[in-house]
Amino acid sequence: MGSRILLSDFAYLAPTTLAEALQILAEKQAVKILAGGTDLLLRMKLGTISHVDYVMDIKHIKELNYACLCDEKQCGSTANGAFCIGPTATLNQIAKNGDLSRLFPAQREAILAMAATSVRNRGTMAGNICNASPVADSAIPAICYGAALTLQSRRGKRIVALEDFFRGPGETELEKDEMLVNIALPVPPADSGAAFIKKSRVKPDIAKISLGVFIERDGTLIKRCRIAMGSVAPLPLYVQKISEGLAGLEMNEQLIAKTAQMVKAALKPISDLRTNQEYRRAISSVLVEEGLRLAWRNAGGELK
Amino acid sequence: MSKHLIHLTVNGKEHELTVASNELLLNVLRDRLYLTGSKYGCGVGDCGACSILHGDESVLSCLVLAVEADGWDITTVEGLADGDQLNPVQQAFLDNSAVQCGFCVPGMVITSTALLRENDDPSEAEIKDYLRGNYCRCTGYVAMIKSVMDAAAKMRGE
Amino acid sequence: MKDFAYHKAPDLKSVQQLLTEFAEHALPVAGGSNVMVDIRNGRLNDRELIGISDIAELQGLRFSRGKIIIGAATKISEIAVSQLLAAKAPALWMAAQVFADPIIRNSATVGGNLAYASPAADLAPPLLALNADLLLLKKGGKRKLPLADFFLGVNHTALEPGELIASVEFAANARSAFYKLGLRNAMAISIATAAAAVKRVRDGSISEIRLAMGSVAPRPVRCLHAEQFLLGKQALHIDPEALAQALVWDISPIDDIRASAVYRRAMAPVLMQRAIARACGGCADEVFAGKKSADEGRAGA
Amino acid sequence: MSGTLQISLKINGESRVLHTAAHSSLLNLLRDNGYFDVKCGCEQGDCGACTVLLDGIAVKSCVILAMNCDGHEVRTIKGLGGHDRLTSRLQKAFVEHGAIQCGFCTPGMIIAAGDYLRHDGRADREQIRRAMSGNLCRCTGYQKIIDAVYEVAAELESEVCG
Amino acid sequence: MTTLKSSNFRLVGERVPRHDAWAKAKGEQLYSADWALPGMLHGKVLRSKYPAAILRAIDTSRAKALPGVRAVLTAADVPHNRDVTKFGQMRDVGAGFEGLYKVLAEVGGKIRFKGEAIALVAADSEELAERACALIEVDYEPQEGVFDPREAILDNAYLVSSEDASNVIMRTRVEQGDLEQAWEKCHLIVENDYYTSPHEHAYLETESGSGWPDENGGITLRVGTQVLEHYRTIAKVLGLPHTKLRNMSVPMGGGFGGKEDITVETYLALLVKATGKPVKMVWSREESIEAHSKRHPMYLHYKTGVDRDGFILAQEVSIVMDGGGHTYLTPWVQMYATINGSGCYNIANLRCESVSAFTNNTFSSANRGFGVPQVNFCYERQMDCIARRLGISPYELRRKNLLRNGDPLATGFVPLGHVALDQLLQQTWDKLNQTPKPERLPDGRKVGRGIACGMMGYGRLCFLHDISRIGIRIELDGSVTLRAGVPDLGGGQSSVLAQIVAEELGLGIEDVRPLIMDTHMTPLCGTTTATRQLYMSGNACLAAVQPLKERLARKAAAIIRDNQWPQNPATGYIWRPDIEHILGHLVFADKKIYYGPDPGKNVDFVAVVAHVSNEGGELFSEGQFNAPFTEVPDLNNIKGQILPDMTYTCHGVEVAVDEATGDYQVLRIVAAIDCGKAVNRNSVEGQLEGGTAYNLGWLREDLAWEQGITRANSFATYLIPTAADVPDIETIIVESRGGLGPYGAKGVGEPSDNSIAPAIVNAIADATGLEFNTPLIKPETLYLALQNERN
Repeated sequence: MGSRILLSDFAYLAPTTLAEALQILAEKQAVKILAGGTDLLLRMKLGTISHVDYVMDIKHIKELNYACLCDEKQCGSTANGAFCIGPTATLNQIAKNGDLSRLFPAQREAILAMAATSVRNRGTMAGNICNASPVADSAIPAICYGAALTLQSRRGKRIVALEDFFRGPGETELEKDEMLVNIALPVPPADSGAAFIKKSRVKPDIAKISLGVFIERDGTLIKRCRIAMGSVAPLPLYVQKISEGLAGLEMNEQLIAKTAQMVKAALKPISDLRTNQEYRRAISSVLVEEGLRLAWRNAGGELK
Repeated sequence: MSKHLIHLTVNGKEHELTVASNELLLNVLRDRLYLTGSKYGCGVGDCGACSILHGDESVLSCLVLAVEADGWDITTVEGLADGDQLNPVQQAFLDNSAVQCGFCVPGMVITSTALLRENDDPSEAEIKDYLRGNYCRCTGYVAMIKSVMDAAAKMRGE
Repeated sequence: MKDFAYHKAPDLKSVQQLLTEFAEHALPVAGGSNVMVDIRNGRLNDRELIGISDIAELQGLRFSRGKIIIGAATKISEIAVSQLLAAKAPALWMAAQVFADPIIRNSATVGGNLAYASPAADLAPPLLALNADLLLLKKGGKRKLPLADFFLGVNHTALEPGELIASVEFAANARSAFYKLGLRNAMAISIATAAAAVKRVRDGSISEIRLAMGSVAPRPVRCLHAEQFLLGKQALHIDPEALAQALVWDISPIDDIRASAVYRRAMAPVLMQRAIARACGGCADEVFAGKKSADEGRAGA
Repeated sequence: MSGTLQISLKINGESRVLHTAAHSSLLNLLRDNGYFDVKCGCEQGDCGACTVLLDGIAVKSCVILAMNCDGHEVRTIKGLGGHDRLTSRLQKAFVEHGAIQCGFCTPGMIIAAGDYLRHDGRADREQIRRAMSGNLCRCTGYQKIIDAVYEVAAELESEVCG
Repeated sequence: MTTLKSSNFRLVGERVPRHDAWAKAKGEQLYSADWALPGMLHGKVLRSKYPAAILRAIDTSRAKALPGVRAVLTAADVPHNRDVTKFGQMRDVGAGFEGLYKVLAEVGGKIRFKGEAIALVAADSEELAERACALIEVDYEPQEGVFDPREAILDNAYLVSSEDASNVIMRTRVEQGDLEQAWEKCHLIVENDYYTSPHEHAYLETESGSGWPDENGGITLRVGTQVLEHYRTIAKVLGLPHTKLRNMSVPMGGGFGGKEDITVETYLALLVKATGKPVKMVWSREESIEAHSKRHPMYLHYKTGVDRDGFILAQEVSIVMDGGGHTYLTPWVQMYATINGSGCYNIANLRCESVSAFTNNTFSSANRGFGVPQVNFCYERQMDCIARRLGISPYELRRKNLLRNGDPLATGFVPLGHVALDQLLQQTWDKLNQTPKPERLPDGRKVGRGIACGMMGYGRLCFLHDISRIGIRIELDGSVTLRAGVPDLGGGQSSVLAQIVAEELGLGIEDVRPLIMDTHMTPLCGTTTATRQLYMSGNACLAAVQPLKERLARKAAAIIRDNQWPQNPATGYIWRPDIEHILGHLVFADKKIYYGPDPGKNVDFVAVVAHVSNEGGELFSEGQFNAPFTEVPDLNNIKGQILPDMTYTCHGVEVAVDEATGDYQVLRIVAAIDCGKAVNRNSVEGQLEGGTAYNLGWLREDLAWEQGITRANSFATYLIPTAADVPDIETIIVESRGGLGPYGAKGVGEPSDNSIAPAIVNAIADATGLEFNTPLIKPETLYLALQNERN
């Protein structure tokens, strides 16, 4: 299997309405959804995707292409609205959006740290998420912001929190006849802040290890904190227990150091061609500390 | 294998082609339209040698199905110059002798042209970041970055 | 822009159907040596080409009860090598021998030569002299038409829209011959051609005669006046002047790139005399070596 | 002459599915698909440089309707050379007798000679001259071409009744 | 093993199969049209409908608008639409020999002949290009035009060219002795007017080729042509340096002089430059016949005076040549016709004046014989008229007057090579009359026999300073790469060079591979015209191979000397001859180098090559040969050496005339030539047989010109001889070793088509008593003449 041509023999379908797409997903077998293709075509070329009979290109469904602040009606998210991202919105389309840059700086940073311009002109966030790589850069900050996914099939819609969406490397909650139709990032409250840090071998490469932190501040107390890490577990990891444990605590260097050690202890990273587990474990605490500090500062907090 | 009739406008010239569903845009440009300016370097979106312009955006033609490109207005490196008149980036590459083996230059010049259409006064860092997806093994990028700076300046009329 | 359509007609039923459907626009193509040239030089355009080269019923050469039936799509090379025709209809056989060249004869067909109706169609004079009839097919019917009534003018025939030449039929006639005058020994559109079928009584005088000529009128013609003149005359001692006078009424030659009308008028009696001599099988030496039909020697062997 | 009609035929032993126009000649179909050994000198059935075998019979491909060849078999000189012993013997004779000068007429000439030898084939110079009279040559004056064909005809005759 | 002498040849003189014969037999040879490049466009030329007109305006807008059309060019788009015609001469010659070359007709200028190029189109398909041409609107203002050169040279004649003040292209004269005084002494004076008809080359391969852009602004063409040096003119027209217009040329499917002028090259280069895409152009047969040169039609007046015994005392010739719409090679052809006007006879008092003029007919230029077959026809017809009037045999009259060794030509120059005319005449006459001439054939046709001699130069006009260069490299496996820019149009030009090198180095012809016809990658051998390649490039081959042969011989001698002499058993002493002695007796044969007197002593060729290479000796050599150089003579009184040497021919013919129809057929042909040395016997015979058939055709081929319109413009109407029209040709090859070429060879290409046409017409006269003064005799012509004679 080389990367020059696509050997697999499949039919190309290009539905123009969501209904049509959902009908295809319901009736046909071995369907792969094509949005940007920068992951799908690559893996089909290298043969890491098994049997594909249909490639369903959803870019012709106009209604799926949006990345904007939207009211409740459109995406049924939490009270004070959310930033909604359609399945065919490209990474650059999202990163260039003013509202997103303003309200979700960590998300923007994560996206711009991905691959390179030409890839981001085609690749989509939805694709990155559905690809369910343990290192999905765009998912890490989204988990921290508490993103919610809308999955839809002919049978109906359901909402799934992003951190619950992943089952394992390449495995997601999606049923055979379902597709991801919306990503909703809840607008963060006023005094909150986030941070995203990525370590990779070379800039365009996939992260060796990445971290996302979101803190909602109440004076000097942590009202709410969500920490997520990439490339440290079989799926993008939401460090739930530790994150929730911080609620209500006084933010200070000791807490930061203690939290970092707790996270480090909790991790069971593996070695792969990018780096080894010792490095990941050692670096994880450094990232957590840095991330917490940065997020706290972004939330307007001070550290003595 | 399903077949599809597609229309491509490449460097201003219309083409009507019947393509197989698994045919890639890069191979159609090279082997069917004989525009061999766009190069195959990796096939997996890393090297940038296959970059083309889809409208004003730089896109990796090795990761696009030909059928997806139906209706596109494509510019390949062959379409950048106007007869003997090179586009500013190409001219700057020559003036700064930024071309050695030249295999990466088509992709580099296409992506740089996209950059300058997006941002007419990029800093050196911005250029480096923008071009980080276009590998070059000969030049070490220095002369290329300078060339993009010069081209940007020239286009701003300085 | 040249726009043509093509329809394959594998059998008679389908060709009749197609011919009726497209009527004047239909153009059956068997060999194609005339049709393809006219397409290339723009004389033919937006026609429905109908491929009839594979219709078995239109091919072949049969001899039954003194009659010879030749399918319209029969290749002229088949005529040229047929021992049967060499004996039973030497006029047609001789014409086939000097028709264009051996390679063209492998694809050109009898029906094609007649249907194109060039004034210089080499197969027409011998078939006229042999008093041939055409069998014309149409959807839901067929009709028999004497060849003499078939040619109406330059490239103009009595074929009605939807009609196809199925075969040509004539009675065997050993006493028939053909003579061609061309600018070279192959691939030469005739300056003039003559064919004769002669029956003589014991004293050598002509009791029955049919004469025809090509390239001397808008269409291949029967020379009725010359026939009248020659009845009762001695076949091998014809007064050329008198024959020339008779022929004046039969032919109306023109000047063209190959020869002048004057020359054609002068050659008419000469060629006719030679055709008659050959038909009588009389003086072999009269048959000029150069113009002797190519395989005549072989036919005899 | 590109076109939209699909035509399938066997060329030099290989089944091909090609596209052509309704009015395209067999010559155009062949040359448009890379069979450059079939030459074009007049495109109206006179020079013979385009002679090929259609179902084993020599024809001038410029006056054959391509679509009439759907389902049939064509052989060009390159498809005969290695494949057909008679053609190889003719090629050898043409080379040895110096019957080839510019060579433009040679492919058609050899196929026409093969057609003659397969059907009539008598070693008779006049007969051979008439058999080759559909293939024009401007360089050789035909002399050595007739010599070459005569030699192979004589060999065949001696083999047959020898 | 008997002693080997280096004098007896192994390949020279044999019937050697040419190196490219197999490729041509197998259909592998790719010609100019057998090439397709990806994304190739198709080029077409829009040609003038009128022979004479003023080009008022051209509107290409509708053509340009047609989808799929990529370029529409007129004269305004051509960087340098005007230049001068050059034919590979190394320096400008002047004196009118370089005429105007106009790429496309210019608005406001005059259209000079029907078919003149007005516009160029490149489109995605041939059909689209054709339709685009039809959409170009041309505003012609038709003019009366002039179609007879004799009218054209009059003062008030219609001016063909908008760039010249008169229709006269050139006047020239050659003169010797005192004519006026000689006429008094003549017993008989015969005067006749002759007309020689235009003659089409009818090569099987029509003009075609392709071109494509190179990376750095260069253009490469792939067009078969007889003159590679045209690249200089084309580069200039496009405003490119000579380095950037390359012709990677290919062998032609026949040329015969018709591919000596520029054909498709300039059009392709312009379309490639305009579109930046590969472009292919193939002319149809009709376009080829209407748009390329013809043999010059000539109106000649001959006045010949003989004494009582049949010796020619005086001959006065005046020629008016129809140059057609453009100059091209007319002045050069005029030189050949004028100096050959009085023929291959020793005539003390002669004058030959000639004038050539523009007309609105298709332009005339080179056609095998280059003006000599025309005058040859006339003077050989004069000889037969005189013989018949004097009542002596045409053989006898010729034998008395033929040029012999030491006799001067009309320009006073004594030919350098051997003159074998009497030998040729004798052998031809004897062979023709081996069997008694029957009065009539069994079928009644009247039989006649005729004979005619011919003389024609080989090698170019000496004032052109002609040269040829060849490059040879010996490969380490003992094979040899021969690089030569020799245009091969089928005469075996490249094959004979390989044969010469193989002969010299003792190899087989298959061991020498000629790489030919690339303007920039092969040394230029000069044009394949004027029957010059064997003479010029053959000698250049010898010049190139000589230093290599010496280097190898010297090394072989050393090896043989040091290793192959026996030791005296008693004394242990080895006698060895000196190197110079051995060198004198070395023979190159069968891939070995032998010591002649004792062939047992030898060394393998490849071994010697290895030694030379090992010591860094040069295995590459480039040789040049120069023809004799003279200066442009005084055109009013041409004197001195004009051509390097002459080749002589003789044809004997037997015809049968069918008096009833006027149709005549050539039954027998005896063709004789002195080729000096037959390097490749098949090739010499091939040229003689081909040339004979070529001008046998001249008698039947009628372009049917009418007011500048060519009515016979296709192979259905312009009838060249088929295999069934040419009888067996009995060839007589005389080898006098008296040529200037390699091994004493002479050139035979163009001389071969002399003397056949007059021989046939002389035979017709013998059969019918009719004296025809033109080669074009159709059955109708003969019939009407017979009728007139009867009444």
